[in-house]
Amino acid sequence: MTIEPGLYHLLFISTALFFIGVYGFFTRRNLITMLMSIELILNSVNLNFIAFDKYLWPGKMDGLFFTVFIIAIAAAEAAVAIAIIINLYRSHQSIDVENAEDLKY
Amino acid sequence: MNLLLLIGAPLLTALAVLLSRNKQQVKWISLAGSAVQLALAFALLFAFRQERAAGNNAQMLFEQHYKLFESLNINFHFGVDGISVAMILLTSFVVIAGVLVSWNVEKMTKEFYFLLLLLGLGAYGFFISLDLFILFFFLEISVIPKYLLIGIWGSGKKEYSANKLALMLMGGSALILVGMLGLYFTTGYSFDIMTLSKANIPAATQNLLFPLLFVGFGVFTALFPLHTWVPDGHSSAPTAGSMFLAGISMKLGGYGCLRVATYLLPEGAKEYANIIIVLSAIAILYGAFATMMQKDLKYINAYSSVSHVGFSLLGIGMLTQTAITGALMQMVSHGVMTALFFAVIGMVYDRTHTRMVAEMGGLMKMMPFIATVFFIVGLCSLGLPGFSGFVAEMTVFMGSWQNDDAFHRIATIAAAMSIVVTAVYILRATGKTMMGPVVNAEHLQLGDAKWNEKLAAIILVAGIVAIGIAPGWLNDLLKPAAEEIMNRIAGK
Amino acid sequence: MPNATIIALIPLLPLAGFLLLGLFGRKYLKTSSGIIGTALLLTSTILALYTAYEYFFVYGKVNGIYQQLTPLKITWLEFSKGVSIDMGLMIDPISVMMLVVVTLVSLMVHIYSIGYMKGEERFSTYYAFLGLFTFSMLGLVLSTNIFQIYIFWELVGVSSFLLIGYYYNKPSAVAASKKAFIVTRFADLGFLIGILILSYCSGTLDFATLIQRLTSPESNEFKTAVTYSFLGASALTWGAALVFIGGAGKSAMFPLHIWLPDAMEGPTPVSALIHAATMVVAGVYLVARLFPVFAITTPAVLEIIGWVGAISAIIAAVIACTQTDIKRVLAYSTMSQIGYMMFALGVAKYGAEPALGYTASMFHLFTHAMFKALLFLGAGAVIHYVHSNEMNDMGGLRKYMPITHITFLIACLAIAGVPPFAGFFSKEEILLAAYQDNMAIYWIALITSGITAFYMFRLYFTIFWNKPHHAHGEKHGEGGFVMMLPLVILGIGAAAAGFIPFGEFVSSDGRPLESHFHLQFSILPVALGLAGILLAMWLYYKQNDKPAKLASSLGGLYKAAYHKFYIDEIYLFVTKKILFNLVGRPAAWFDRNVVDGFINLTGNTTQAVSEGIKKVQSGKVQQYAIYFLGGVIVLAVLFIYIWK
Amino acid sequence: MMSGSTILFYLLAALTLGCGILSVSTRQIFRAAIYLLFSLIGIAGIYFWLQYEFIAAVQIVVYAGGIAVLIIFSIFLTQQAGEKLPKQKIGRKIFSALAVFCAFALTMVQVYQHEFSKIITDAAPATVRNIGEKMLSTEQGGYALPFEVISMLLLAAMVGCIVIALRSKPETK
Amino acid sequence: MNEFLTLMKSELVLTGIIFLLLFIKIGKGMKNESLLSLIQLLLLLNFIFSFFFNKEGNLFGDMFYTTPLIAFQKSILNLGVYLISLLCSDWLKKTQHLPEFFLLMLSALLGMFLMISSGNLLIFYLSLELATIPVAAMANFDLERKRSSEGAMKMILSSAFSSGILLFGISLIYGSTGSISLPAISQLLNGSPLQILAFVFVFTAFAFKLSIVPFHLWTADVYEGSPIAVTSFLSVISKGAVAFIFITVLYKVFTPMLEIWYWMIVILAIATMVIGNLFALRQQNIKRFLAFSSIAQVGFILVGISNADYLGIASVVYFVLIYVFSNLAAFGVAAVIAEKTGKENIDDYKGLYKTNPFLTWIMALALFSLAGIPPTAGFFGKLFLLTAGGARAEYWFILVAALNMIISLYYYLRVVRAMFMDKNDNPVEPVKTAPVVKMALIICGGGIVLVGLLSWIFEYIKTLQY
Repeated sequence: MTIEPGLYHLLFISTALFFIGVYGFFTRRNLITMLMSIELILNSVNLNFIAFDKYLWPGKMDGLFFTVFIIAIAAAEAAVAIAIIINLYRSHQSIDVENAEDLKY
Repeated sequence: MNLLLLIGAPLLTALAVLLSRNKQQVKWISLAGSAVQLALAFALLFAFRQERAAGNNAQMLFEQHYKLFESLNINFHFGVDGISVAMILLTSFVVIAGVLVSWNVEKMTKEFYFLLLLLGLGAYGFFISLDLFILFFFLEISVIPKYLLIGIWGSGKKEYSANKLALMLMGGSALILVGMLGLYFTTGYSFDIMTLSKANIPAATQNLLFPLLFVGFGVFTALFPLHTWVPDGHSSAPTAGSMFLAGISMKLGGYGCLRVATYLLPEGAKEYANIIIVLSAIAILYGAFATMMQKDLKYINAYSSVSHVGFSLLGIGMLTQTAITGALMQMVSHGVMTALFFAVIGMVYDRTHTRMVAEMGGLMKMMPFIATVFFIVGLCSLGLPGFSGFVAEMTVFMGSWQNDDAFHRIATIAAAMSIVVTAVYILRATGKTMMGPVVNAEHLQLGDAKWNEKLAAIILVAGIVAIGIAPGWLNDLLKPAAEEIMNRIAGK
Repeated sequence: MPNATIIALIPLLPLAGFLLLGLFGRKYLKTSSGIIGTALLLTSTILALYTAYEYFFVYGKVNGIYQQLTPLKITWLEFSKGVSIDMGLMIDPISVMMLVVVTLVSLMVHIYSIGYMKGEERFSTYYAFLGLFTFSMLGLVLSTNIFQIYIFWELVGVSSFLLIGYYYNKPSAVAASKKAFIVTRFADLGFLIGILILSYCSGTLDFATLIQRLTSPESNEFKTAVTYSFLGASALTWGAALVFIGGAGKSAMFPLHIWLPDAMEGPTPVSALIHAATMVVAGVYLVARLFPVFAITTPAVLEIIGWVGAISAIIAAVIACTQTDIKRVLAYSTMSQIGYMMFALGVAKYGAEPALGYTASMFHLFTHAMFKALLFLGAGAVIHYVHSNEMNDMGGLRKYMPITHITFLIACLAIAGVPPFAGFFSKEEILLAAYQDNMAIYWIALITSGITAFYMFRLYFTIFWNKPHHAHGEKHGEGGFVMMLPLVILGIGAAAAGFIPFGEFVSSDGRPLESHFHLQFSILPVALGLAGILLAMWLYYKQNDKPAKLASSLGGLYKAAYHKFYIDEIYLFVTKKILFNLVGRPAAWFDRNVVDGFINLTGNTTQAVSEGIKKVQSGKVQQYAIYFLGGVIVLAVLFIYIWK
Repeated sequence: MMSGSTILFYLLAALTLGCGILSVSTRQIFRAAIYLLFSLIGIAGIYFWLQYEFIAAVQIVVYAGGIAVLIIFSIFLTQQAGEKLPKQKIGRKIFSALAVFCAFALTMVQVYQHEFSKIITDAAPATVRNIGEKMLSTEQGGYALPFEVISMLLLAAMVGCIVIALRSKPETK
Repeated sequence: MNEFLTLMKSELVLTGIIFLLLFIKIGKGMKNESLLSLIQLLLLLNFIFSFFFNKEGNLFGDMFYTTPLIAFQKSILNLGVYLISLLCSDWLKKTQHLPEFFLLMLSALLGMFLMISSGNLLIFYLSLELATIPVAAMANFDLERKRSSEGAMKMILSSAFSSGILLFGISLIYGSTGSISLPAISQLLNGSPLQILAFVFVFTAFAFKLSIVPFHLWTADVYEGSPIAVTSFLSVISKGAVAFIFITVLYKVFTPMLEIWYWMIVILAIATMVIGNLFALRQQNIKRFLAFSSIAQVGFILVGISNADYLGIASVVYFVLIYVFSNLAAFGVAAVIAEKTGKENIDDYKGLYKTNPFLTWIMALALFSLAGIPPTAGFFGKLFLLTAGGARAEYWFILVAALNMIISLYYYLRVVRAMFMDKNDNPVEPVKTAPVVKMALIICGGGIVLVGLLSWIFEYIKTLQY
């Protein structure tokens, strides 16, 4: 590993960010913070794509486009998720994920 | 003769039953349909004998091929040899008798008869199929009707029994299925019994697949220790249900054990023959002893079925031509006999509303006809000459004795010992119920069999006697087929 | 040449009677059943006599030897090449003799029953069963094939079962019928296995071939057969012994005799027919049928047969002395006499003079059929009159039933071996045969003959003398003509049958056998017999307390004999305690709780597992995600590091 | 020696990861949102650093301007801005951390062990013009179809959101 | 242009319908009943139309491709959607947002079509999201019910998480192969550990969508919470679509990793069957029950998929076709009863035969078909799956599958028993079934009986070009 930042540095950042997001998803009890963790996950993937696009396959632009679309999807997903969460909040008066467990076994 | 008629007749009958308007129509259509089936079975018998007499020595007669799933090489391949003819005849006897004894089923009559006929359809189809897939199809077809018949029209712990039966039989099918697929893949994608019988299957594969197939079919035919659905299932089922179960369904298993497992996998059969013999000898004796302690007539017959069916498995395990012929005879014989037994028990139950031996006595006084039939079937069960049971059991013994080592001999003697135990329980049951003083004063008002019951009983008694008095015709049917099987086992 | 149709008709006519009366008798032929049955049997009897005449005097003898002829043989069931059950007719001296005996006694019983069974509700059924029995018995004696004999053997057994249980609502009759069937069935198991062994050794089921192969040491079958052995005995020995067990069961030999006394629950004519004259001698007949095999190939078994016969004879005789039910006395007497026949065979050798026992046995069979049937029918008449089986209820009947009295006396004399009655001749021959072969058996036989005379006359005196005349109210007590006619005919037989030169006709090898009478030899047995009669007279001629005193002085022996040496109890112990409680009950329990329990256990386990893992589905989405990641990690590790 | 750009890179990386960690660990929900915003900005910075200006711009516009605002609004809507978040069970935390760490280690090991086919340090930046052309091209390598798909998706998502949000006045029809 | 019209005709027609609905919604012009009839008619036409003009070809470079088999798969999905629109018409008539509902459902269907046809990981991912996000919104359509929201929440969060993992996998694949085009990837894969890891990531996303154990946990909760129309859409249509693309991806793209994914599938198939069955044993709610049963069914589908041969594809497509009929029949009956009486528990079905013989027979047929009992088509379907799975002569695997059929039979029979045998003092009152619903049920019943017996259907599937 060179000191000059390169692909592996970026991959490290993205992977770390990914698992930070996963950790957040596992441990945050608030639905909105879980959603935030999802955003972290998606961003880490974006970073991955850009990194690969930059360092490995610069001419193709596939990674770049992937990132663009992921950002769009993230927005759509977040919108629907928030709508659902708010709806849940209305009937539940809570957005604690531990309370949303009527459906089980 | 077109074998499709054998499937077509019950199918059309079943559909007609579905479309009929009232109970009377249902009953008469069923009766007519089953009479047609009986006629067809006889027609088949005569046609078959005629062909054979004319010198047609093909292994299977009246073969028919229709493509079904062509790309998987699954075909409607039908054909009959002597074994199938005998089994079809048996089925038609039991079906018509079953229809007759169910005459006073009032609860959901239409559904009852529909399921009954469906069960018969499955059996016919099974016996004429020469393609494993189709065979399996027909085998499976009869599982659900059995379940429903027991569960809806049964008595006692019917749901439990129905579940147990369905699940255990399904377990058997699961094993069969795997064995069948194994055959399919090792022989280059064929389900055709005739093709498979010529295939050269490595011994290792045979040893792997044989237990699957044999045990799978064995579950259907109450192979010890997988017989426990028999007592519960039989005793909970309605009369016709028990008749079909014991008379036909258990024979499907025996037929499969022979035609599929033993015939197609001779090396496997040799490998496991001793285990089969031990298990069936245990079943024979143990079943007999267990029967001795039963207090319920249906349990008596159910356990005795375990014992009797053991003879057919024993015969198969002995791997001699005579023993196999005997095994087949035992299947036919036991089929008719046990159907009759259940029919009679049903008749008694309909009148006394009890099946407990201790609660009956001296019924001969009130119902001489039923009592006589009870006697006859009892005597058949204990292997009295003149009835079918004797012929079959003796053939099995003779065939078993042809193996001249101590192991086979001891197994044979052990099996033969059951004839004494059988006598004990049969005589106990008859002595207690039919003979002796009348136990329950209310029973003095009871009447004898009605026309339908008489007819059913007479038909089945005729079957028993026809085999018992003149076993030659059955022997002629079964022996060449058994020889064919033996040839494959002997590697000729 | 024999006419197959005529011979076949002999058994088939009773069968026709069975079918006719069995199917339609109840409804349509209720009253005429007796006549129909009797008429059919009369025809059979005539045909049998005709056949006997033809055989013995017209065509049977070729070159001085009575031939074994098979006018008819149909393959009934072919097992494999050469091994098949055939249905056929075999004509040889003993089968013809048996034809005569069976038809004659059966005819007598048929006639007698018209009177005896009059008014019974199931009159036609009774005749149907009689027809079935006669058919089966005739089929048995005519068998050409060891399996054929087994088939009829079983049929005879079931007829016996049906007739013993004729009074089906009497629990004791039901129990007796079951006992008879099961005990003989047990013996038949031995017979069956014996058949299997013999047929395997000989490669055939046909009597003639089987005997020929198993008695000629040069045949291949014989050579291979002797090489098999099991527990120190050759296969052939085992086979023969097992076949004999079958015979012993049906002939009520010790220790398989327990069913016979109980079988007296049946109607008395039935006892006369089946349990005295015909069926019970089937065992003797079977041994006689296979005699060459026993005598030549397995002499050891023959010796066993001799001993079994002798022991049965004496035990039964002793028990008979203590019984008070007249039919039971007769039953034990039957057993004792069959013991005679059995050991007579046991002491015989094959061929010529040493085979005297064979002829004697058959002779005794013949004469015994006459006088024992007579005794039973006479007893039946008595019972019919007194309405009781107990000796104590009888006495002084000679005035009321003179014909019965006379014929009964003849029979008693015959069985006691008093010359010139039939029993004397046959018994002398048996004793002579025993004397020549086995002294121990001879002495047993001799003592038995004395006891026989004693208990028979005990019976006679108790019934007909003993009490004063006026004990019974009614003047004339004998049944009508139909009941007396058979008594008279059989009485003549019992008196005169001994003069038939039996050795001329029946011998082990078909060659005539000279009958010798050794006067000096006969003295001892006759004297013993007379002593027995006198003792009985002394004790029972008048009502007194001497028998009771004697009984108490004999103490334990008397008690043991009275209780039939506790053999029934032993059997009861074995069946109830061991078979039912130690085998049957555990088997049933095992099935419900272990085998079935296992099946249920699999179901319950599945349910339990299902219940146990439900917590996984916790309803918490984060946990789901953790499982998700866990799955990813496991799969990744598995396939990156482990799987390769 | 570290150049300026290297230092910048590490700073951005630290910002991204640090804010990311804080975002998933702070118990103040509002702060969590702010940390998330900073983390996302850090990523945008990395994009800039990589000379992907277009993506960086999109990142800032969509995330900072869109999603973060959306999240903050929803926090307000659920009236929890000031509250502390409920505590997670410590067992769950440890277990999650362990699982996550394992997965992270596993992934990193695979990544480092992998020989990527070629590593080019400087690449020609994708110009907005290139991107625009490709975006609407239907030829090989064109992205017209995804563009249409995403438009359908956005339409559907919008409709879905509206329906769910419409609940407050159920008697409209 | 002409090529564009024919190759993408399914998608175009769907888009057309979606926009029509949008306009109707905006115009506020129609009553629910008539609108529903219109939609049903359109869907029927769409279904019929999907059999015509089927050609093979690529569009947008290699982003979109279609073959006759893919067209047939789309027809199956069309049929399923049409049947759902019929079966759930009682519920649909009452819903406030009928056009939106169909707009979302058809968008999801469009997503599935694109997914099946996708030749590129990007388009695959986008269409996967298109097939998911609207469904999550639909799951929340019982707006007043808390459970509905809870289900929707679980679905959207879990699927977001799983798509995160999927994307990470895709990014690694992209990194290691340099391509996102499926045909190209299959050339470039070399089976290095990183690629295996990436594959596992991608695989789990499929597993999540197909509800393969242990990625299935969301399924039951979402199914139970959602309206029955959505549940049936989820369990039939979306399962089917994912199964189709799953096969394509495994067979066509990850061919170099055949050994790995074969064993992965074997392991997961067993786990899925066992766990699905064990959970289904205990369920009381019919929707939850069917959810676990469908998990178990997926296990069987995996058995077929493991074949990696044309037989595997044909048997899976065939099974999905049968599954459409069987499962929809079961859901249809459940929907009718739930809508009319509000009863959703198996115990409520006790004595159903006395009051509603028609519904009971259909339900029984459906359950028998799911259990694989002849003569229903399910028998053939399952048998062909097992046949396909047995081709590698791993008989123990088939044995495990076959033994699982016993457990599944047990719980299917539980329902049958409740309907036919158990006594109930308070059974479901006789339900009047609307003619449309009845027709749909009969179609399903007919399908269950005939698809198996008419062997040419299977033969037809086998002849279709892949």
